[in-house]
Amino acid sequence: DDTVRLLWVQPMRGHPVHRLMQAGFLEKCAELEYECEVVGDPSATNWDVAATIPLAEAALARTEYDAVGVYGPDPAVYSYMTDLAGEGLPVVTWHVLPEEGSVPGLAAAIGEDISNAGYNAAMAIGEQLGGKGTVALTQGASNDTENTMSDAFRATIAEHFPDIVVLPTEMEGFDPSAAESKAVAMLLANPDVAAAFGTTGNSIQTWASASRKADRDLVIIGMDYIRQNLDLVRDGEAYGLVAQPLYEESALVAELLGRLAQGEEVDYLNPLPAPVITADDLQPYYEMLDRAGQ
Amino acid sequence: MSADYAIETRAICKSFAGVQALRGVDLKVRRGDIHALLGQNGAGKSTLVKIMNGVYRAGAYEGELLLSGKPCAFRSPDDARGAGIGYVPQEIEVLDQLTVAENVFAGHMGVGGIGVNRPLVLEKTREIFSEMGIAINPRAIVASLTGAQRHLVMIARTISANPDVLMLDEPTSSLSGQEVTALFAVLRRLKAQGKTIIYITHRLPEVLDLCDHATVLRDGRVGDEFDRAEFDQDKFIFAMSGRRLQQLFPERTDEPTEHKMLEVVGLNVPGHTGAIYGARDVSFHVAAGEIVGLAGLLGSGRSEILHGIYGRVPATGTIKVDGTPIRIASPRDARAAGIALLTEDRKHDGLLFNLPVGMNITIGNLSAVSSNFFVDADREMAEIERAMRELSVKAPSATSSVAQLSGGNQQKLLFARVLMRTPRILLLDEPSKGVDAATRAEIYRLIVELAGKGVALLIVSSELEELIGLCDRCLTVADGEIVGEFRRGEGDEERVMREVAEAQARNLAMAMEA
Amino acid sequence: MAEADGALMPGAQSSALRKITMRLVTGGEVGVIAALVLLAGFFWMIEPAFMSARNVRAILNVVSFVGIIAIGQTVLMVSGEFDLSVGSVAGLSAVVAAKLMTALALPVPIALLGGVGVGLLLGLVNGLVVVKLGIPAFIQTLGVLFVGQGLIQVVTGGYPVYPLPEAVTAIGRTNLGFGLGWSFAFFIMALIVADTVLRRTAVGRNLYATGGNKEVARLVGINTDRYKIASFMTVGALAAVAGMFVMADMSTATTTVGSGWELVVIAGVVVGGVSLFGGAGTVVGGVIGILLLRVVQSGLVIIGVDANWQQIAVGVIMVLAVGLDILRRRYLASGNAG
Amino acid sequence: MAEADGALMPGAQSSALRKITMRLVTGGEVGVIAALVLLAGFFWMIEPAFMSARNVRAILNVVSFVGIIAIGQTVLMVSGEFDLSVGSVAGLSAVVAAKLMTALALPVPIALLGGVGVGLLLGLVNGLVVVKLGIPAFIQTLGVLFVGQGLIQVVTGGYPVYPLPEAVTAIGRTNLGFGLGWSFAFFIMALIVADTVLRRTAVGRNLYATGGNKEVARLVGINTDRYKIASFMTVGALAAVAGMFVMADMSTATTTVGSGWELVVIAGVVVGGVSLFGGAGTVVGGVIGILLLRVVQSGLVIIGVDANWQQIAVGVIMVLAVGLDILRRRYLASGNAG
Ligand SMILES: Nc1ncnc2c1ncn2[C@@H]1O[C@H](COP(=O)(O)OP(=O)(O)OP(=O)(O)O)[C@@H](O)[C@H]1O
Ligand SMILES: Nc1ncnc2c1ncn2[C@@H]1O[C@H](COP(=O)(O)OP(=O)(O)OP(=O)(O)O)[C@@H](O)[C@H]1O
Ligand SMILES: [Mg+2]
Ligand SMILES: [Mg+2]
Repeated sequence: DDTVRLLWVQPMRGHPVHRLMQAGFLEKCAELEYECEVVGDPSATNWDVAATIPLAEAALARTEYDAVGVYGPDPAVYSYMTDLAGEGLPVVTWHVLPEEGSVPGLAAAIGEDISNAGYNAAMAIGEQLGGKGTVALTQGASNDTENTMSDAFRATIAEHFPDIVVLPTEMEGFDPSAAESKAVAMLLANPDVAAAFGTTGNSIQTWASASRKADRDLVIIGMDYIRQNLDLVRDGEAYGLVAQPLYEESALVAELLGRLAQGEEVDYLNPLPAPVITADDLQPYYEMLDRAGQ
Repeated sequence: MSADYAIETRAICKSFAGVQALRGVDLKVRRGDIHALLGQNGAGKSTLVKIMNGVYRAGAYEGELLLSGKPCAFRSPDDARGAGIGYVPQEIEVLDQLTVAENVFAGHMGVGGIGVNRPLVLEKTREIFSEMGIAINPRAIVASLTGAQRHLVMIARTISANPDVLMLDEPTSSLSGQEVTALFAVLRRLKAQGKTIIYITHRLPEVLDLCDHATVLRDGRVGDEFDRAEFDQDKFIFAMSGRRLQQLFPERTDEPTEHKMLEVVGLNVPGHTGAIYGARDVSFHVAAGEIVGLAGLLGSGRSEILHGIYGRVPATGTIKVDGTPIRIASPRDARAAGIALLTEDRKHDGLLFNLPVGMNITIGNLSAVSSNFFVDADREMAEIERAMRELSVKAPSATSSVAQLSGGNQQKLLFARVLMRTPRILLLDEPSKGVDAATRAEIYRLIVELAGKGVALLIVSSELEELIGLCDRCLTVADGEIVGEFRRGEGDEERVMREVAEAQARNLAMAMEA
Repeated sequence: MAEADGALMPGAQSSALRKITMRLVTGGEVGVIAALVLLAGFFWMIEPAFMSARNVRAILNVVSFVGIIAIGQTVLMVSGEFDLSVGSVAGLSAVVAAKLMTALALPVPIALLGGVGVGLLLGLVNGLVVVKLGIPAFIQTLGVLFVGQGLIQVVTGGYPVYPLPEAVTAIGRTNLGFGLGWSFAFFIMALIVADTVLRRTAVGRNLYATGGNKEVARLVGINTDRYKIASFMTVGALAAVAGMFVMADMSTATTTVGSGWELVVIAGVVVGGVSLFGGAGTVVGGVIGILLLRVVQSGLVIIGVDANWQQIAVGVIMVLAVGLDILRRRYLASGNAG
Repeated sequence: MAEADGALMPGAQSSALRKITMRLVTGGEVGVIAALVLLAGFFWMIEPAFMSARNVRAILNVVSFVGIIAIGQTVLMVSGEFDLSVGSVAGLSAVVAAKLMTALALPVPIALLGGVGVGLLLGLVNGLVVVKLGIPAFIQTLGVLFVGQGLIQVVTGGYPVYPLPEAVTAIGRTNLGFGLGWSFAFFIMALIVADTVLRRTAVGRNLYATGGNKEVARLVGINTDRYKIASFMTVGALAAVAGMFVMADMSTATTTVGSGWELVVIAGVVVGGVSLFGGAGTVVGGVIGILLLRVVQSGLVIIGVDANWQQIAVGVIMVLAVGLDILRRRYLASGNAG
């Protein structure tokens, strides 16, 4: 039969943001009537590639997949992508845009331009602060995506707003309440913090409640248009968020894999915009969530 | 000229948190002697021996230790072993998860090089066992042995290292006649080979029987010394306690009643892991105010019978208390029915090392000292102090750790525990284990007193004299069956042995037919 | 360790009555309290903001969550077992409660009771399996840890449950004074109750006996099985409560509530002098242990230690804190106890 | 018990073959082997692809990584301790080795030795602190877990070390037959060595004694401290090796190598019949335990169990496997052991 079968390989399968991506992928599959499967180490907190690969292999041993998407933000998976491509499977990655050729055999890469996201956030905050003040910066954990984004953020600030100080990066970790107390501690240790940027999905909530607990007015920018974050922006508890196109990029993965599976050509680089959205631009995103039934 | 002394201590002092255990002990042990070390509970015997074995490393005590006249300082038991010293601790210390053979050769399994030669180990174990007259399967797992069997394994372990100086801390406290005789034979043979032996015991007749010289410790000092010629039990006791002991076993004034307080009908107890026998179809009764003893060889199933009655192990059969049959599924039920059990092995299933002395007495009896859930600290303390006074427990304080108590004093704690809520039926497994002569007399007095109060007592003891001196009636147990019975004054060593032998012969014959 | 601790109590003195309880109560705590004071003082010196009402409040707030679980974990560990599933039980209870009040639109109190029910149930399962089947607590509770995480995904489909009814957010926002809310109030209450039970009641004493030597406890007539199962259920219920307080605090039930708590909680109570092998330790000690870890974490942030070095410092300080305590016991043991 | 059973093996007089069968019947591993066979059979029946070369290869490959650590963990646990830091030790060794060969451009062999050195060192530290200072292994090794994670960040600045010299990639890519590489070869070798040592040498027996009852071991003149420290170092070294094999396999040293292994490894070996309290268990058992967990994970994927239910199944099966083993022991214990 000629039904298209696609495999989606993603470590840390249980992480909320990853789950959002998986939804985008699977819904697109349904729409295009592809047979799609998601595999990966189930942990929501531990990034374990070694444990993920055998699960992908298991799926591949069972079903003849026409194309495979491998979640990209870690060079550790590159060699596996190459192996798969070596078997003649079309391989696509997302959420990172490795240089063409840097990963032998990789057919296409989809994702926002991460440093661009960092850039946008920096510009937004810089303007809000009027070019001076102190900014707190947090990551969920240390990984390629977040590192790149916060580096871009620093660089931009340094370049365009020399009078703005960016504090050393702190790690929020996975336990929200612990993250919150860390944020409070940062605010207290640095009375002049006027803005905060977090590169993880939880950052908005972390900083919003931290600024409430420490009652300090902050220009808060975080990641990801999950409903709660949108609400926080709507209610003015946060200034804005970087609309990582999680949903779209995942949908695009399904689309490109499908076309590759059917022998079509696709471009290697597929950058997506990652704008900073504020109270005024929320509507379309609410609609998208409604459509996704969230 | 101390060269003919195998081992010698000079002014040894040792103190523990608060307690001065040894206050300058000078001990001289002649080479080739079997040297008795006597003293009341807490006199310092074990401590002294532990020092001579590097258990308490050099520096942890003051004073000097000489081996064949040369000063020596042990940093660890290993050093002592290296110097040819062997040590059998007072408490049972074995490797439960390993086999008997591996226990006997623990630490030097590599008898044939670094690779383990199991056949060789098994063979050597069998040799030692046959010599010590022990009938235990070297391949059995130690966890499945009785207290006494474990003790024997521990002794064999020490002898297998073939030491020049052998120190035994109450090795016979849980052994019965047969094994004791066998052990003595071994010790005499070692002596004949010119080995030196330090022998600690509270069973004074053994001293008369075995030893050449005796040193009596008293409150951490050498109280007195005796040569074989001057040996005499009363002198020993006086040297130990400073008191003369009128008689060991008190007069039995009041006769037991006719009223059957405990009645056991057709009790069957499965043997534990690797057990040969538990108990089979055991029936007997104990009247209120009666003291009944269970005599028999080690491993014969006496403890099992007690455990069966007490609901410690699953058992079938009927148990009537005060005439009414009751279902005992767990020790809890037994306690509720007014039955109390004093267990055999204080370290394994007696003491709670995480609780202080006092709480070890009140645990399980808290309802007596608490009002609506809350433990009344004052009442508890009062109870504890009373109990400790009654049994003259020698302890730094009610709040010190039980680990700090001498063996005998630990035994007294357990006694205090079972007596706190005066039970109707009292099961005693080796009640005087490791208890000194003076206290022994107290305990016997206590037992008789309880009987006088109408308590029904069932006693297991590996010391036949104890049973004969104490009990109104004795039942002989062999292979988990009751094979004989005699009243006060009718029974003696031979009789019991004969009954046991006959029973075992019968069982063997039956086994043959089958 | 447990036995060692036991062996190392101050020797004979007057008023043994006071000390006999003291032994159990303060035994494990002096060391960790000292460590806590030392650390707090240190952070305060370097950065006065550390002692600012806000920071103290923030620390107390997060401690209240994990602290609630630590109380249960201590009780369980005293009885000789431990529970690795607390984190995912907390998470599961939170999302279940959230779903009950959103998807099924049940009244909030009912939904919350449902959450507690989940905790009790999993606690019961843990207890029965460990006690009756003799499966090691490590395996059983780790198993439930996995099962719980899986169920969280099943229940939520991977998305945080949001928005939640106003009432829940209200619970999270209530200020009972000094900016501390219900979670803290509950925490303190549970602390007092649990500590009193362990310290003053026969039940508590029997728990120590059970943890000290199960067989002995059984022989003196304690129903050790029931005690252990009850302890497991206590942990389960408290974990559930903690999870739901986190939910209320964030007015959302994220799927990551409680991730990583399995080790943090045990580490905390062990730092607080509770023995991994049962029979020793106190609730106050366990809770202070947790507090110490939290203090270290936010203290390091406040004095501006580089993020990478923070974790290193936490590890080192945790070990040092326990080391300090052990030295103290050694000192007591070496006869200076008087 | 596992060991005890093992020791019940008939003497050398009987043929090797008979010995092996005997061991299979009485040994501690039977239970878990049975469970393993059952599961594999089950998955195979439902989905023949389970036994396809590709899947088997993938499973063996990943098992070789964690399995190498499991060997060390088993040895350590037999000696009566355990190590939670293996995961971050593996990760740290990997990134250190990687940095040595990239940043410092040292020759690959030297760099790898450097990695092993890190493992040995941390093992030594764990050993000394636990044995000499008497700090519970749980706390010390958890501390090192944190410290290791922190150091990984410090060493790498948070970025994976990539690309690595060809030589490393080559190690990862070598095929020694059936698509299995050096990691697997090393794993098997280490397995045989460790198992022989534990079963057949005095050193091994002394380890069991040490773990079984430290006091007795001391009394019979075993230097328990040295044995424990050596075991800690073994685990450290093996963890390091595993970490570097993962690095070679992916020709990258990510900062996340080994995250979450701390519990997985212990869970695996406990499933394999190794006692958490020391003195019992065999290397073969421990390794099979790990294998079982991996088989379950792949098997569930291959028979197409819904993603969310996979983790739930893992938890349940893990508990069942141990339960099976316990029932078997009960049966043996109930006299039929002979
Ligand atoms: N670890 C310890 N800590 C504190 N005190 C101790 C310790 N060990 C022994 N003691 C004390 O030292 C004294 C001597 O104890 P030891 O065990 O040597 O007596 P013993 O002669 O062996 O008595 P027994 O005949 O009952 O075995 C006792 O008062 C005991 O309380
Ligand atoms: N704690 C135990 N663990 C395993 N098996 C036991 C235990 N106690 C007794 N047994 C088994 O029950 C049988 C009877 O032992 P028991 O202790 O009742 O005999 P005993 O007459 O009391 O001898 P002992 O003086 O050795 O206690 C023994 O063969 C032994 O195998
Ligand atoms: Mg003694
Ligand atoms: Mg007995």
